[in-house]
Amino acid sequence: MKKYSAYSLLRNALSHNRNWRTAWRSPEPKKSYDAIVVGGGGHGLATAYYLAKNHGMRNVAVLEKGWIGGGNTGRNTTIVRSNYLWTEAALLYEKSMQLWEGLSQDLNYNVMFSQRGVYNLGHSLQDMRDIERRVNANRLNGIDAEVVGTAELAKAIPCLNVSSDSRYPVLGASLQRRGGVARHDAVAWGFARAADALGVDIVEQCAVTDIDVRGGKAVGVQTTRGPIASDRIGVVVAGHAGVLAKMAGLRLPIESHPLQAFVSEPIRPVLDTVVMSGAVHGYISQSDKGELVIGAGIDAYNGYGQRGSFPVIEHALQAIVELFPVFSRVRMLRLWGGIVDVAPDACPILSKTPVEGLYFNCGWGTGGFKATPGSGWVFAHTMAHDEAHQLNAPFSLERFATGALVDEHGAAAVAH
Amino acid sequence: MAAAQPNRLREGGRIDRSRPLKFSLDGKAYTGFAGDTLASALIANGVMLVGRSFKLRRPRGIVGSGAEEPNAIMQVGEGAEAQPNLLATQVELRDGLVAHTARGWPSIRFDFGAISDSFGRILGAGFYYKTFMYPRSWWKFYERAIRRTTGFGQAPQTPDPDTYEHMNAHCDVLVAGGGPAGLMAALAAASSGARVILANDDSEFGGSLLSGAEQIDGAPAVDWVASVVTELRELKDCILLPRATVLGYHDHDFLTVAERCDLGEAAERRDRARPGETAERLWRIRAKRVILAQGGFERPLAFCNNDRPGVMLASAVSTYVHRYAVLPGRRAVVFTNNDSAYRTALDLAGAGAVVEAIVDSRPAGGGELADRAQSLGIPVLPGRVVCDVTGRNRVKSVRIAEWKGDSWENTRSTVRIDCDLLAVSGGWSPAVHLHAQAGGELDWDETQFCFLPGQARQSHDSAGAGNGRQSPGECLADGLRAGLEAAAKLGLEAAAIEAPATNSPGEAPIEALWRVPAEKDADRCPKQFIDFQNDTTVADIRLAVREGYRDVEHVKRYTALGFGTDQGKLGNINGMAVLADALGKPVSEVGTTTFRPVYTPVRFGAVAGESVGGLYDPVRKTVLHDWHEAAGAPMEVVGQWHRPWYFPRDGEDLHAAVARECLAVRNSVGAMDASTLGKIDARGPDVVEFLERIYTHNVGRMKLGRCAYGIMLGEDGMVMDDGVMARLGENHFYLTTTTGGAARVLDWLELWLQTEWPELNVYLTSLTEHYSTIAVAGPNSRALLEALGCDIPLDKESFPFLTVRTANLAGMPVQLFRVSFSGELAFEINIGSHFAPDMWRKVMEAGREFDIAPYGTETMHVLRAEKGFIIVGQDTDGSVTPVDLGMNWLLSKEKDFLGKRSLRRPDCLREDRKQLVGLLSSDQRTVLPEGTQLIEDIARTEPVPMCGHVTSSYDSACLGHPVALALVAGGRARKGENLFAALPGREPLPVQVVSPAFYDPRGERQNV
Amino acid sequence: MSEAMPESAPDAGVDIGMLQERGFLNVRLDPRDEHAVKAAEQVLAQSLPLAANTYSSGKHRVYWLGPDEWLVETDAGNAVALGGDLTEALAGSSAAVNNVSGGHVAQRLSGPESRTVLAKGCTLDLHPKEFRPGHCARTGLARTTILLAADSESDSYTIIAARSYADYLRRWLTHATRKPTGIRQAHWV
Amino acid sequence: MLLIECPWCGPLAETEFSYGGEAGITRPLDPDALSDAEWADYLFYRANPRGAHRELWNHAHGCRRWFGVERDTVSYRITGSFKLDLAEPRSGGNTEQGD
Repeated sequence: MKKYSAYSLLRNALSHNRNWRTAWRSPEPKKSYDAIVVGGGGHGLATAYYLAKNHGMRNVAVLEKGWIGGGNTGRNTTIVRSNYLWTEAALLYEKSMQLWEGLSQDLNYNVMFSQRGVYNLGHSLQDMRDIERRVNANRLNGIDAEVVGTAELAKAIPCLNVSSDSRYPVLGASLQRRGGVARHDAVAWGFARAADALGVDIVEQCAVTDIDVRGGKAVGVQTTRGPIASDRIGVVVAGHAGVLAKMAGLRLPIESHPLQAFVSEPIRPVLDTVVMSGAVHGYISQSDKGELVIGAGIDAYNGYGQRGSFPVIEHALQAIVELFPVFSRVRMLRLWGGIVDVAPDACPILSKTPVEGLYFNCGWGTGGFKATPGSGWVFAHTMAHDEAHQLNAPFSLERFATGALVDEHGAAAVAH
Repeated sequence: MAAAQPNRLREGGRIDRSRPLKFSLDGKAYTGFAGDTLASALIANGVMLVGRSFKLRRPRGIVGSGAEEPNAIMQVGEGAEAQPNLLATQVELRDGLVAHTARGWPSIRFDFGAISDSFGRILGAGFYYKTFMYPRSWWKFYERAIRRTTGFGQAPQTPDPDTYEHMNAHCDVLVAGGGPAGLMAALAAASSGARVILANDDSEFGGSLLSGAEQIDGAPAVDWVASVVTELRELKDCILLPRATVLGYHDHDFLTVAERCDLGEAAERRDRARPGETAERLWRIRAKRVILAQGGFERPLAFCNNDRPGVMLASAVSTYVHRYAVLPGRRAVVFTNNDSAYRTALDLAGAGAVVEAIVDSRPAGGGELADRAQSLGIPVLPGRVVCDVTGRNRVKSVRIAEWKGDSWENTRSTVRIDCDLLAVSGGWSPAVHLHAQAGGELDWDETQFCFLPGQARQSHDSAGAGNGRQSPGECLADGLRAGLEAAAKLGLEAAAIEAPATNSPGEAPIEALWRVPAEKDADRCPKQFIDFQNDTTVADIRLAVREGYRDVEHVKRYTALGFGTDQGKLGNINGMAVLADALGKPVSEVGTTTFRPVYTPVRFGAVAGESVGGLYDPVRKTVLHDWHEAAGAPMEVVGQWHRPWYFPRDGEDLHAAVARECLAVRNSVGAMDASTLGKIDARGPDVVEFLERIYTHNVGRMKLGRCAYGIMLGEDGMVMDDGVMARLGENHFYLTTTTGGAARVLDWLELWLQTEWPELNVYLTSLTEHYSTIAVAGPNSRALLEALGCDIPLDKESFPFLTVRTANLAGMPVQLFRVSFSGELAFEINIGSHFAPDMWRKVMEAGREFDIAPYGTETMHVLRAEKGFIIVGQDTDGSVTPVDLGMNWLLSKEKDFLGKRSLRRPDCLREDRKQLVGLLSSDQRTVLPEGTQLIEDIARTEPVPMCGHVTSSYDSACLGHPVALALVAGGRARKGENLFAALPGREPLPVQVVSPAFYDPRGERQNV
Repeated sequence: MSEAMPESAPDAGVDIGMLQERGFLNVRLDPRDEHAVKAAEQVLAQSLPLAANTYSSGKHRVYWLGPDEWLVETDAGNAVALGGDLTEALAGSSAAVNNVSGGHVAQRLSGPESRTVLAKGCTLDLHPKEFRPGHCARTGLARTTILLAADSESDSYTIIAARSYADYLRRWLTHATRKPTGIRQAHWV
Repeated sequence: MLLIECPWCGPLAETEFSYGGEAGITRPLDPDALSDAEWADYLFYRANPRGAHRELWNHAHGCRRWFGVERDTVSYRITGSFKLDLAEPRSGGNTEQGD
């Protein structure tokens, strides 16, 4: 891998940019690998990278049915934070956060991880109780977190409406200063380039059509580019996890839903942080290009269509205009949808399965992007050792039978 | 006036010369006419330089005349009424309009940022992924610098004074586009009796007919347009929407259309003294059939320095000449690979410009129009291309080279022609956006070199230029076909209409020309732009391919191709062809990027509609709301409800008011508006069986007239809701739910009743709105009710605790419940909501002798916390079982109920689950903040294990010390133990685990 | 029914009238139980509409709410007595009659733009071909649920809403009728 | 916004309805007889197919009835809706599709 730097830019400019190497090769798939990662999104590529880097497994293939980073990696609102309530989730996301903090340098690819802070707004007394509880838990878990009041909010985010006569007045917020955003495509490309440099084969346009299981053990996959043998197969395909599971005769407790997001036209910088509001269903940041990047709520129905219903978008914009009345005249440029795989407790599944040598990484719901490096890190460990790392041990499939859910979703769901 | 508008033609155009309009750009005053766009008025005034590109900050001019414009991005208006990022080509001129260019510092003409252009080679595609990484901590400084240069316009600083609205509509046929094909289709469908909506992007109907010299039925085409519009207006059930853009074609033939209501005459009329005019209306249309007739976009051509101001789309030049009577240049060169640009040459010549040459890449040149041009003495140069342009802020000359047609080899002999305008045409791309959004397939056409709409996936059809038709005659015929076919599919009898006659000349076919070769190869020659706004060049696309970004989506994301505000309308097809060439694949195999809504940008406000500000979400109010407000009670937001939080007297704060209210209830009497509780009437022969399955306790054992506290679980065993239920008859129950749970619980019950147990004969009726509930609590509550006049005895024996009675109270029919959420002797008065204000007033009057205190949600919370009563959603969080709450006594062993099985799962049987306990602060003073985490050990190395958290916490006036409820791991077995409350910024505070029942633990006071 | 003063802008082409306090009964029974249907109709002295989303007019209005649910709108003073009569008549059947007078507020929207105003917040197709006198529907209007009925006079609608939402709905309607849309002129009808 | 046909009230906008997930999940008659894994299967495991899906919708703003809909989870095309007391979906979808 030729290193990227200001110097390399200069040197290549002199040769009219004709000597840049490919970021990753386009190899023909081999007949067999030590490990196969199905799914070339951020999580899958990260898994392959850490298999090679941390566990010395270099004879690894990533099989991607389309183009890498084409799923939820390239369709999310790029928010990174680790301020989760339950210790199990918080430690997993915090691992990810720590990897984010050195990721550009580790990959030698600028993923533009920008720690501009993430605010989660509270609009009711109960919201504020929940915020206090979460912030206190975060601090005890060693995760930076603070509660901020409306005066501080008004100063930090001048365009935010903190007036007490709005329909759901902002009463305060939690703030994680280390949270922020990253450039989503770059994450996929950076991991791909770094994994490729360690010998990983990234095979695009290669759809897995079946998983070969013999005697309760995974032995390989059938693909649109022929059969490929391996006794370690990690499936990291987000919304399509259920479809892949079925190939191996498994079922998963996840459901796939459309999740939409949209951007505005580029405007001059006006919002230098990330603002989320669960109560009114909107989250927003401004990209380095000047676009306001806004996430909408999840569509209620099951769907694999990468499209959602328009009222969800309307609802999100009503919330955004409520929070930021000055954005009313800014224009929406483009909207899109992804497919999110949601587990009953809104927490991921990073687990071995009843099929030996077959591992699943799914169920990230709306929160997958921020977990990309951490997810790959623990999943690579799980695949390499055939045993969960302590960070992902709580996220096994067994929890659905024992009842030991990590209920991030329930913790905020019930009204009174 | 003409002197002030040097490029305005003496006559012609669809402008109103009797209505001159003043406007300004960057502070400089200009004049235009009604009917102008900002762009046409600027060109009339000789202003061509209007923008700076995003990355390289190159000077840019007006290129197009509509939605495809990449450069003329303006901040229009000032202050709260400013609107960022409007296209000058779409802004209708109005008097007093103030516009600013969006980029360039200190000015558009002298931009320090333009230095970027000198580093153009370093700033190739994806350069930022390769640098700004070291040292690690510097990214925030790099980013700050990057952000300083970013974006176009500015969001206003103050809230939007405009209002917006939604409009739901249904139609048989929605026609998108009011050009020749759209008008014809609408006429055909509407005449056949269909309910039609015709949405036209432009202020005027007619589309391309407004920009040309075509004749229809032997008269100017605009006459035909006028007559059709008149006819459509007179047809019943036909809605014409000018200035209305179809934004999105969503599932199930649902389309969104943005209608701009604040332009043109409406803008002139606008009267700020009477606000409320709708600025923009979002139509949400469900159509049975859709005809897409949005025309096509002309493509530019890729050659060196093709972005210089003065290089324009040929069709845009024609539009400016014909529609706006503006001449964009005096000495023009036309460069084309197809016949349509010949019309532009003729238009220019006809308007008095000198057309120096028509440069046609096709060796055989053009068709009939070429002959016409030659007969006017315009030099036609077939087999030649424009390979470079000179001039920085305006085209000065072009260089013309020979080209063999099928070869990328360039001859070195070039000719230079001076000019101030270069009109280019690289062919036409149908606007297939909506077709593709609807899931329709796209077929690459190797004769027209464009994507045509293929197989539809919803109920749509394409017509006209959007369907690959070229001449107005073909478009009219195609529109007629589409309109009649739509009518036929709807089962309507087709109207007898024919397409009018036109005079279209014969055309020679287009030949592909995706990139003009230069002397050096694409990586070394001056920049050949594909996406003007984002500075994506041919070299960038080729670099992306070399670096392995080969998929069209990767190339788009790596080079920013098509990410501009025009969403690739101008450059995408050219970019894909350049990519195809770099990959050595046909364009059809490269495919397109995904077409996504919205078709053109739309204001957030319009999408939000009227549901903003005070109408953002319904505020639900009880019938006593006005009384509470008059009493000065601040409101607590509880879901959609506004509930009185506390009732301050004489400057009391929350703490003082609540202390007083609590003591009033404990010592005398208080009254609360509990109307927001959910109330359900449940009856039917199987109601007992039904409720047994829902609630955890033995419902069947309840005696007539008895009340009971009940909880219901989700199937996961977690507490879902709670409330008091009463048995009113053998097969008749009255259920109450939490305020927030009212709707959810009724839905939950109906779900089970309808989907799982349809054999159970039970009717559920919500009485939440019918009944208001007044809770009267305190030792004097009985005396108060007696004072009000009650027709039934209220003593303990006749009306014991946890029973219900029908009564007449204060002359009004009520249901009286002897239930208590405060632990005091208490009654809940259920009364028809229309009588409730009267009853409340009487309670307050009669209560005066007991110094009654109205109390709010806060006091209610304190009173119940003193008793250790939970609030679902505050003391529970969706991961709490009834066992955790110490409610085993409520769980029937004799029957199954929803969620019961889950309680047996291993995790639910753990001894160390978090359980409800009470907490006392060791200092007897500190009110633990709700949400405080509890720890066992103060040696703090993170992560510190947490063993619980505080769910409710209040200062108790009647106990004289704070009380708290908490969920603590294995808490019930730890009573008496000390834990620590981890208080941020303070030493951990020791707290003692106690029983949650702080006050009257034996429950004697409520049972008197 | 007497109506209050219209509150919308005078040129808005639509009037909002608050209807006086009305009596409402919610009736549940199995429409396959002919005896029950007949008994109810006898008490009401008019038909219990069995066709979905229609109402019968007579001394009262009887709205279809669902396949086994109706809403009887009657004079305010009559609700208790009528409810009692119905309960008595249906005693032998599986049925439920609940007085819900306290829970409902009725308003009337009339004028040439009334349909347009409703269309701002309601997704039903209100074209007179589809929704005409005798038709009713429980439906969403501006984030609330209402019962909407087309009155016998053209361009006139009855809106029955839950009481706690009435204030919000009134504000929404006042906002929606603040200015004419002009869509009428474009042959909306 | 989907167009969903209520078997009683006809085709209406999606916003009139609420979604209830996969249809035909039957509550076990004797939950006590089930192993934890079997109970978890009933609680949490759904077919989540990529393609034809039978699902529950409730006409929440209207007649308040729950009913079934057969919908493709990729194209979102609806091929029929049915009352829950009928075994098979009614023929004829609410959306006329394609040509």
